[in-house]
Amino acid sequence: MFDDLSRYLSSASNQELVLTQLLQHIYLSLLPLVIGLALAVPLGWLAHRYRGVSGVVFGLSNAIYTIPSLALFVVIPVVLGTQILDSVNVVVALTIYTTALLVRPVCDALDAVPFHVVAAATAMGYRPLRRFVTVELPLSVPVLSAGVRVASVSNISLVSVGALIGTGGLGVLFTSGFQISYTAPIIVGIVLTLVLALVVDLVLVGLRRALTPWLRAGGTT
Amino acid sequence: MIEFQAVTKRFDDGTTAVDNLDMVVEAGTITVFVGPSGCGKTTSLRMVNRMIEPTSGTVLVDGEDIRKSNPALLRRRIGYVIQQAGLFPHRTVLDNVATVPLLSGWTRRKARARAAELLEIVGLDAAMGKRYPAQLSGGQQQRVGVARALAADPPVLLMDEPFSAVDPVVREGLQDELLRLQADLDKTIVFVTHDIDEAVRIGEKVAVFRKGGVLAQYAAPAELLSNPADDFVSSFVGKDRGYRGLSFLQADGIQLGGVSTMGLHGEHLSGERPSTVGGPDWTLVLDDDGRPRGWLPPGVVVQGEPAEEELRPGGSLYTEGTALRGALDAALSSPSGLGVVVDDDGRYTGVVTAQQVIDLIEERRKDAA
Amino acid sequence: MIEFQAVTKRFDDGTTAVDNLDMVVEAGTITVFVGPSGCGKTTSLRMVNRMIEPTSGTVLVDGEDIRKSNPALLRRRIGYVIQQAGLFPHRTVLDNVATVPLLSGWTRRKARARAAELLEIVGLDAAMGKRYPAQLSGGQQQRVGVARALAADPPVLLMDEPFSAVDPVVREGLQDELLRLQADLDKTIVFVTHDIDEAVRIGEKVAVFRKGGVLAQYAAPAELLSNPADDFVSSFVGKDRGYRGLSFLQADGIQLGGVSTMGLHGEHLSGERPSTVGGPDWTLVLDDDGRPRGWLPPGVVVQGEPAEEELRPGGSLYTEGTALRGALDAALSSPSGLGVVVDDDGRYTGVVTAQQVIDLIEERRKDAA
Amino acid sequence: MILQELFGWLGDPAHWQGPDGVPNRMLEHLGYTLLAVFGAAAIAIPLGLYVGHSGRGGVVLVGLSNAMRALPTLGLVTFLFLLAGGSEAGTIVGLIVLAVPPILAGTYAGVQDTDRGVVDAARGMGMTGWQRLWQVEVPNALPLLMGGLRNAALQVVATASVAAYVGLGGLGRLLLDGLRVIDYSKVLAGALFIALLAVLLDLVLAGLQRIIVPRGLRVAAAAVAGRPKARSSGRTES
Amino acid sequence: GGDPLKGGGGAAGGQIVIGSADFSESELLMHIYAGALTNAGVQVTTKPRVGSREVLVKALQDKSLAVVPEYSGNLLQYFDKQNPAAQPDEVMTALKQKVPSGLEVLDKSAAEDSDALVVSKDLAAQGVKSIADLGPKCSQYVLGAAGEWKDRWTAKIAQLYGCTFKEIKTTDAAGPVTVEALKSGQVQVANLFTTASAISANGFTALEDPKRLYPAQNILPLIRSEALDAKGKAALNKVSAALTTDKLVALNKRIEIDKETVADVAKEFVTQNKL
Ligand SMILES: Nc1ncnc2c1ncn2[C@@H]1O[C@H](COP(=O)(O)OP(=O)(O)OP(=O)(O)O)[C@@H](O)[C@H]1O
Ligand SMILES: Nc1ncnc2c1ncn2[C@@H]1O[C@H](COP(=O)(O)OP(=O)(O)OP(=O)(O)O)[C@@H](O)[C@H]1O
Ligand SMILES: [Mg+2]
Ligand SMILES: [Mg+2]
Repeated sequence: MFDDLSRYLSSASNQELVLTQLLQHIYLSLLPLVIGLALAVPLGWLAHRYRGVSGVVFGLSNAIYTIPSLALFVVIPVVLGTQILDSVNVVVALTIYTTALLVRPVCDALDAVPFHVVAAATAMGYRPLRRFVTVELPLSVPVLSAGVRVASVSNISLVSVGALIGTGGLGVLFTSGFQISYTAPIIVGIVLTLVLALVVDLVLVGLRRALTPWLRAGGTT
Repeated sequence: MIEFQAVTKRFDDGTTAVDNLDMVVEAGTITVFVGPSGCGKTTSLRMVNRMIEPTSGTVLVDGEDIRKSNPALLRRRIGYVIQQAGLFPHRTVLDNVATVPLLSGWTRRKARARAAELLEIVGLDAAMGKRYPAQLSGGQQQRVGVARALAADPPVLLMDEPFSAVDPVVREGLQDELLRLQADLDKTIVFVTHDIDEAVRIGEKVAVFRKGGVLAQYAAPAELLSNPADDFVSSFVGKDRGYRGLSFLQADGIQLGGVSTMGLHGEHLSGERPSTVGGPDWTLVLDDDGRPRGWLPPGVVVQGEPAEEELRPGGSLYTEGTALRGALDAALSSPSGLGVVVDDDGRYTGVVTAQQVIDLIEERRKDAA
Repeated sequence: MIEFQAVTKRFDDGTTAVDNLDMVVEAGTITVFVGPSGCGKTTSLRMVNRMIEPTSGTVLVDGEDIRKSNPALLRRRIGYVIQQAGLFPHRTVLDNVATVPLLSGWTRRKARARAAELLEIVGLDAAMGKRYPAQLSGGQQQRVGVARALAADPPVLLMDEPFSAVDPVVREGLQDELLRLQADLDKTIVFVTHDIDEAVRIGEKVAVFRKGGVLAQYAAPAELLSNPADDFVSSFVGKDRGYRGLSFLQADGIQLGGVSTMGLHGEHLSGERPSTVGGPDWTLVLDDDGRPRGWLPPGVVVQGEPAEEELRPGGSLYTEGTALRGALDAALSSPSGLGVVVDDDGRYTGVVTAQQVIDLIEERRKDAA
Repeated sequence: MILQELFGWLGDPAHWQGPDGVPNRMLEHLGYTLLAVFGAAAIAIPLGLYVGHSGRGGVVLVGLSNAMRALPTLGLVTFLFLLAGGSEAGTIVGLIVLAVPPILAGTYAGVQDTDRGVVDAARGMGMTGWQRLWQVEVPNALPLLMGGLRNAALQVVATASVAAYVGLGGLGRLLLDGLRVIDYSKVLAGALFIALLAVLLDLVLAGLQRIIVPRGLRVAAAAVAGRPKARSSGRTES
Repeated sequence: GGDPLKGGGGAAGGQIVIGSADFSESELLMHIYAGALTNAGVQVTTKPRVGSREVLVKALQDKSLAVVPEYSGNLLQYFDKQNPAAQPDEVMTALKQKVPSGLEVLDKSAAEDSDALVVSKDLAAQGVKSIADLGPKCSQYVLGAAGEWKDRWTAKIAQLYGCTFKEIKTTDAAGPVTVEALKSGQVQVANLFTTASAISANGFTALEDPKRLYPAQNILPLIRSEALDAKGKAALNKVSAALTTDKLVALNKRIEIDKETVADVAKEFVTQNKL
């Protein structure tokens, strides 16, 4: 098996293929994460702020979760009128999943911001938008980052399925290896997916640390 | 000045939190709201900075109907301190304090300079400014909360159970500091607590609320203790109110007695002022600075230094010039029956007996009648 | 009986929580551990039921080294009540209380019957048994916690700040109930609090700990207040300790005085016992049951019923047979200087003056010397 | 228009019979799902309970189960297919790997989140480790545990389509075969039935949750529902 | 690579995208086409494993792709289901007429890779050598084939050979699932490609097809007309001229059995044949 692997990896054209698909994979998994987060924040805020809305938002996000990813990948070009091979399809589909996955953590994270801190901000004369951006959002980072980490990992693993509809990404290694009963590319694909997830996770942890200097300072006295 | 005119607050679920409140909070005073849990103290307070809008009635701040002002701007003119301090955990102490000035459009440098100044005013080291709130003790956090509320120099300060989360010793320190601050800065302070001791200690006037948001009594603390408006108030101010009331009687006319004293090293110091009680004489032992260390019972004669075991610990000390309460407690707690009186530096100046305190009280009572 | 023999607990991080504790808790008493936060009260308590194992030293319960008994079995013989009550949210109140009997192998029916009985003992309605903990108020939850700890009728009860989460009024009620229970059931109770008032109120003996887990003083409450072992204890028991100490002085020899009284409808009731103070006479107004309603100042003459405005509210009432503290406060808080004395039913029986209390105290002090 | 085609497809009786028919595919799909979820539960619940109860290895476990989430199901399934020479077992293992992390996280969090005071009280009353686990920690962990189980079931239902890629049945057949010939009505029908299955399964599990979660916990949850809401990990009450 | 967001159809002058179906032979052909076009000075990018024919044609039409390798018979079937043409030239003529406007087929190569029904050694030993032998016994056997086989061929095989399978099991498009199924006996007949290495590697027998169930399957490029200029078309025609069935089988073996990299095998072929 290791012979297979080293032979597979020593071929220059394989290296190029793997690299291309890796880049495509990164693009397909991270762009939705960013857009999804941007969408989930206002939605999560709505759910946090208005209890009535939260039922609807959570119900919807659960419902989205029941749609199989493969189906979503296929149906989206029909709905959007995009080209069938357009990677936008995967981006849109994963954005939808990411948003659905993040709405609840955003809401929970905002709920976890101590009520009295928000009250204190209001009492000091903050207007709602500024209060949200400079007080509530920064304070929600610790809880929120946990949700984002789960979303990034699940995106990275989901993108592989896109290979079944020809959008590229590391999943191509699975289908092409599978077709010729060749495990080497499959192993390479799995390992790279794991490594990618790990690296992204480390980056996110680093980001959280950078955004929450006060947590590290906590409890020194 | 803050004025409540027929203010009522009914919440959506039907709870009446404040019922037809009419009340004037004088400018430049500390006014305390007390009452059992859920009696509408917080609600009343929050109607002043429009965190809660009254169902009916009007609130005036400095004669102006607050409904006419923009809530955010109004709030920047009114400092607000809450129980948990409500500090921003994600900002340094200095930036916490600088918040309102920055909101009001000050430059960052000016706001920070002001914040540093305020930290000093509330008795915090400048070095603390760089810390995060989680790195401070509870009492320090409360100070930061007060500093933050004072930052934009608001004429009005609302404080909602600001000291209830800290332990009794620290709490008393914070109360003292608030009184000192108030003497310096002359703000209009509304202070909420459910601790009657705290209320009578710091309030120039105290408003007692009862369940349902009804104002039961609004009076000066001494009046409240000596003359509770009804059974609710009298039960609320507690069964020790006679004793507590002594906090408001000054000990002006009291004649200090003397007692024989000796130094820690056995040297006879004085016995010139006659003991005011009869019976065998106790000897008060003082340290080299003249601070009381304990009593030697009558009949015990020591050569040289008195040993720790021979000394009977003293009672509480009464600081000259303070209220009668301390004098009575000093007498009652002293093994000799003689309350030890000290000056501001804690040096022995004389003794006082319970009898003297009672006589003085009786005299005052007669004068009043 | 619980015995600590040279018990030390050092945690893995190096904190010494309890330092060489030697102490005997008498069987059938309430012993209270007090001290500032972090002084090792909880640690000491939990070493009794082996929730924490000492680093060195021995703990004996009823003369037996607890290391020799199986922890689970030991714990079933020792009731344990913690601050948050720690009720099982997923079980009904009845099943919560029945837990230990069930663990000990009782039948379900018998355990439930016992639980129902206990709910009654701690003053809860039988109907509450079917509720879940979340459906009870804080005070009710505390009662359930106590009932649960009592369920297997353990000779020893450990209570760790059991009442600190409830408000002062409810808390006092719970304390009274605990005292009543103890009188009925005669358990050995170790009670942790950081409230000195609570400690002296319910403790037969009080152990004061200082930081670092050192026992500073272990004495009866009266002794603690009158004779604190050192500066730490004296500052911890507070500056009102002279007055508080009066809680432990009985008013046996006191001679009640009389005062002229009148009924609510203007009828003259009595004046036979001479007033014990000189000066113009106050009149005490009683209701139809003989309970005091207020004072009429000297010189005020009313025809028929006295109007509410004419009545001056009375001070606190002193119940005959209780400690001197109440008598002094009654006198100090009364507008007439005459403390109103009532019987157990709240009916007027006489008056007492501050002078009398002081005299009695002085007498006792001399007797003691 | 696309809806019309969909209804046309659904209306064709040929699509409802035989091994290719919807009922059979649905049963197959359900079969894979149940196998995978039960398999994962058999691994994850005991493990989560042990780690949560003993407090040992929590960090390692959480890290590991997060890493497991990153394993691409398609890669795993194809790899295992080649390794196992075309048996169904590989696919089921792939799906089990998918289902373990949410169940593990839910179970662990459930035990961990049990009020420390409650566990302490249980210990103080003289409960042994097992008694504490079964009488206190498990009942209190149930809401989060069931949340994790429901999450896992949802994911497996949605992902079991991958089985079709390695030649197995299930509703994924409709998706993949429809996709090969760009028959959108077939793909949509597949998606629809998978979603339907997911919803039904979730309803059943929600019902189960209502039955087995002690009433006192629901009462307690309702009591705090006013302000801070249920915790983040997993879904609790629907 | 290339910018994944950019539509890959490529107007003349820009980059064009060559796609392939989701099996390795198609991918190989894609790389060969790409190599030849690059050598002819056309800028190309490749998009392997796009999907089935249905997807490829759609992608050509919506300009995601410009060139794909195709098989003449199946392509004709796709555009005209009932077309009876079966012989290579017949198919070619019909195809040229039936290709929708905008698309275009270039010259066919001699290389053929037809679908074939394949049986295991056992069945072949029982004397089953052609579909005609199988015909009457079809109802005893299970066929393994891709999902779309049923729709395309059920009627025709029944009509030509009187063959109705007991069951048609969906496996995959002549990939490992189908091979495994035949190997393990889950199916007794499988639809594979004539050039597949798995046939000889496993000792399977490809059944003869005397009545031409499957039409001729010459390899040819299907392109979007405007995407290639004359030079480009000529380059592709050169590829078709160079390819033979034997060469293709050999190339496939290198990929499927020896696990050589598709792109490398293609590159070598392009170089060797000076394309
Ligand atoms: N948003 C609200 N909706 C409904 N009822 C409320 C709301 N806020 C407060 N209340 C009710 O109004 C009453 C007064 O509440 P408030 O907070 O003013 O009491 P408080 O005197 O400050 O009590 P505490 O000492 O416990 O802080 C209470 O019965 C409370 O339950
Ligand atoms: N598990 C532990 N590991 C390390 N240190 C501990 C542990 N438990 C308690 N301590 C430390 O031991 C000391 C005594 O703790 P303990 O809980 O007994 O205090 P306490 O008197 O009950 O305080 P409180 O009034 O706050 O409940 C404290 O300094 C505490 O921080
Ligand atoms: Mg309040
Ligand atoms: Mg403790």
